[in-house]
Amino acid sequence: MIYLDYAATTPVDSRVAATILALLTADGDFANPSSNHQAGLRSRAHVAHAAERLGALINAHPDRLIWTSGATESDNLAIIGAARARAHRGRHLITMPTEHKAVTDTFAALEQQGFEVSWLAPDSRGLLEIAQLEAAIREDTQLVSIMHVNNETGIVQDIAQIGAVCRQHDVLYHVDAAQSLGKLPLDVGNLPIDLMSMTAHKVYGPKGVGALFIADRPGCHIEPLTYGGGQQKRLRPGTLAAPLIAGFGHAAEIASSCQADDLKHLAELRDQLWGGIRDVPGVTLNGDIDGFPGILNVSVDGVEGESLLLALEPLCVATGSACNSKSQEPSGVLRAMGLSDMQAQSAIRFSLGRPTRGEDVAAAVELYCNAISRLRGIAPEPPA
Amino acid sequence: MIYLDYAATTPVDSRVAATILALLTADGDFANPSSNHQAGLRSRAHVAHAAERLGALINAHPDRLIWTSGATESDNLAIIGAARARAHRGRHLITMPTEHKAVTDTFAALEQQGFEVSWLAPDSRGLLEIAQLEAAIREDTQLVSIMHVNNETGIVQDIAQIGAVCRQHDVLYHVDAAQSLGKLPLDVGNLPIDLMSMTAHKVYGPKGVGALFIADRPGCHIEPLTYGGGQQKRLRPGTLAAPLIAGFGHAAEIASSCQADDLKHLAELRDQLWGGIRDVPGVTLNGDIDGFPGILNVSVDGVEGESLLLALEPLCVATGSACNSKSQEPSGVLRAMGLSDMQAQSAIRFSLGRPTRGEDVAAAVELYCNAISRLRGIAPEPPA
Amino acid sequence: MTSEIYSARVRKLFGNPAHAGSLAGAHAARVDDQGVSVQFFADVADGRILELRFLAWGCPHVIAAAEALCAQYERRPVSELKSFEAGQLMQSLSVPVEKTGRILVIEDAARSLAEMLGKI
Amino acid sequence: MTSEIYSARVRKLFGNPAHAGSLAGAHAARVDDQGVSVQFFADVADGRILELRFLAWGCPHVIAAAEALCAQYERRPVSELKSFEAGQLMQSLSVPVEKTGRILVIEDAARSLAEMLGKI
Ligand SMILES: Cc1ncc(COP(=O)(O)O)c(C=O)c1O
Ligand SMILES: Cc1ncc(COP(=O)(O)O)c(C=O)c1O
Repeated sequence: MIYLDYAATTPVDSRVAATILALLTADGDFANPSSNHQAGLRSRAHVAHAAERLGALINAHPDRLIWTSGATESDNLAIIGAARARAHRGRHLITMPTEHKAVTDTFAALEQQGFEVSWLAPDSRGLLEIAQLEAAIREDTQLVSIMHVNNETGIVQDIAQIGAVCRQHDVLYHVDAAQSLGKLPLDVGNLPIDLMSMTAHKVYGPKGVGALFIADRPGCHIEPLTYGGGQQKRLRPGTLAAPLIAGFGHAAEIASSCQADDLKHLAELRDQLWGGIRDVPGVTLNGDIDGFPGILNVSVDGVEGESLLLALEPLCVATGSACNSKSQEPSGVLRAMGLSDMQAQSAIRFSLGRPTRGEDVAAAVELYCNAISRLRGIAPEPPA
Repeated sequence: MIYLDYAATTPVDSRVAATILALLTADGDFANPSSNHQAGLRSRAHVAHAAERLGALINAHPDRLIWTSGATESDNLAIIGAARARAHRGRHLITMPTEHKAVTDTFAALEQQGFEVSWLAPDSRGLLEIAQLEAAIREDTQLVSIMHVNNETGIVQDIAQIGAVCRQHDVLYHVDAAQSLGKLPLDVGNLPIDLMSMTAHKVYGPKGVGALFIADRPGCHIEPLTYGGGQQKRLRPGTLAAPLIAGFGHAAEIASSCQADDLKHLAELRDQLWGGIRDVPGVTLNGDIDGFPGILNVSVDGVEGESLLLALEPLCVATGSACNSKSQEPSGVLRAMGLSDMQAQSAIRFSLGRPTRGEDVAAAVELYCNAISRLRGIAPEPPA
Repeated sequence: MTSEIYSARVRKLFGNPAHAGSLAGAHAARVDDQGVSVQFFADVADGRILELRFLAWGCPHVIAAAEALCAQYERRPVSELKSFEAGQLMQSLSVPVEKTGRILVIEDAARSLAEMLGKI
Repeated sequence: MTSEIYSARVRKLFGNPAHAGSLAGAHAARVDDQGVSVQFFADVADGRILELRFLAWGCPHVIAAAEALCAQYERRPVSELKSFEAGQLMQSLSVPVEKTGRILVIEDAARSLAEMLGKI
């Protein structure tokens, strides 16, 4: 098996796994972090330490972090929470069709609930043109949600510029940073970001834990989606999953220390991969070669995507986004970028990670080229 | 440290920890269960296996289980989800003030959103009188939420009888089973339960994962609280935390096999504990000695609760519910049962678990008796 | 949640489609529909199919089904191909229902080939 | 989220309140308020406090504060106790602000004792 699907999820770093394990069993600090006895205090200290570590990675005060179950929940909490908290001021919201489903489906739900959403079209690389955003902002606009690194193509939005426009107009800016946390520099102390969604499992932490950063600014409030025991300033109740949170914190710290090396490593591998397949006739790059180097999305003429995926075995890669790859529909992200159904449908997302080696990429290149020639060999002439 | 706070959380069984660990790192099945490649399929198989195991514990079809982040989320999803899904039929709901905060706070939020809630008062043991429920159900009643085992006192509601009344009136019945899952028999195949909340961390599974059972009956539908990648029939999106889910499944299976032994063990320990402290002057039992034997809640005259908790160190027990013990207010559950603030305030919840031994209980008895005499020794005469 | 998308048989047929290819100068029938293209080629003698080949553009189930069909009807009388029905194939390959339309494209192509061959 | 509720000093004073107890025949002052009861006892000679004891019903911060106060003012002139202020004690024991009311009960009791002693 050759795993090149790090954008879908990453394995937990073995050091992080050790951190988690130490908080699970009876011989570790397993207590409920809300308990007021010594054991509870020890758990609480692990949670506090994790908040410091994650805060350090993004230059946020630890108090500004809310723990969630993942980026899907963070996106929902940020978007629905902010929309509802500011509904008395206005009900207009802005996003793009190239966002992750956790964002697009949430905005679609808000449209059913009396909010109005402007869906800004990307250019052919998937990028937002700032002038478009400026034109879309209205008196009653309350929230803009535009991600950092796109999970399908790896393109990188200019969050600094987008945020600056939002600040100018007193509009909240939410960033889905699920794919960029720990991979690209992200300094919320200096960036004009109000809300930012994060998840541990894309950055060598555990699945089942995420976080939402909420800036300490006037007007930057959200309403909770769930109610209960009063944890986390009543914004997100439920027993804190201290082992997962500690694991997230540790993963964040590791990311802090090796982000630059990781980026260099990924860029080399990405160049090797693209170099190996770019000359296959009919292959095109979706997105931008200057995007985040951990993701390379390519379409190929005359080959059916699902068969391509199977023919690529034992290579593990994705068609469309991992999160909706059960559906057979061609990716909405790629269609929004102007690809035909046919092109979108043949798209393969290769995503590279810290453990990926040159041999893995070489094997992937060979498997990809072979699969294409095999499938082309058994396909009829294209219909007229 | 003597840990008698198993109702707040339990340590993860070491076999369960091994199951979790095996799915975390690069040498295990770490992939995203939504991915359509071989690695994803293997993850998916672990999730499916876990659903079978949890389903077997409660006699539910695995398809009827929705994975969540814990019982707080399950309670919210069930209550808000059902209330909204049935709002067109009516907006009257029924619960009790003795429920967990994840239930009471959720109903309180629904009251703000145009629903009407009847809060049924318990008797002095904390139990619901069925006649009261029958009297409270109206034409427009849509949902009743009454828990199985109370997290503060251990009293056990008659869920079969409550459910039967609900069925008679075509009202949905939600049960918060966070404290009873795997501890008392729970057969949703034969009980009149429509929605049931569960959590792993009270039954030697990991924190950060829970489940909601949804019966396969006409009219038993809920609306989602969050939106995204289409996982779990769109009722609860987000990358499935396969390691936690597998851990929950394993914990459920272990519970199936040792439930009877556990109960016997707990009953013996509870009798030892109550036998050791019942003769301390001024000690009273809150709840019912026939309740779930894992929980014993006692008040004591003339002693301040917070000081009692500290004086009990190194004994780890709870005042009030673990989930809201940060606040200094006396427990709402005990007040609803008719206790004075003073009595509620001195309440200590001892909760016993599978790893508890007779020595632990003996030590707890000694610590409790000593702490009381010490604190009484330094207290002035009660004010006139 | 079932954990396998493709049955072992589909994997085998897809991985080794012995009947993929065209036959020069043979009879051929093609259908393009449902985002799928299937073309069958047959060499016939004395009302018997001597060789049966296919070309296909589609998902693994489509390719596996085309291969299964060729393997089954080669060296059989043309009349048998005429009564081919997709239902049995769908079952033996465990094709998910939502792909029924695609397998019907194969039925279409097979039948029009059989009709053509019947007229010879 | 701070991980400690009680400072090390509070733990020490609460765990070993050497001045807890009453003094038979001594001067005493008691205040009940804010759900807290505090009673101080003092033996005095020549304007000096010889022995200072307390009884208290309250949370650990209350007990620790009463103990700290007794330890501080024993063997000191009564006049010093008169000018006792809770603020400094709250700080040195890291009492959370929401408990200010309870510590003011101690201030009350100490002052009324000092007043009583001043009149001797
Ligand atoms: C950009 C983006 N947002 C949100 C998510 C959802 O994150 P999670 O799986 O933690 O719910 C993902 C990954 O699936 C993602 O790539
Ligand atoms: C009865 C009851 N319901 C709900 C919960 C909340 O569960 P969780 O901690 O999994 O969110 C708890 C425990 O805290 C509980 O005891």
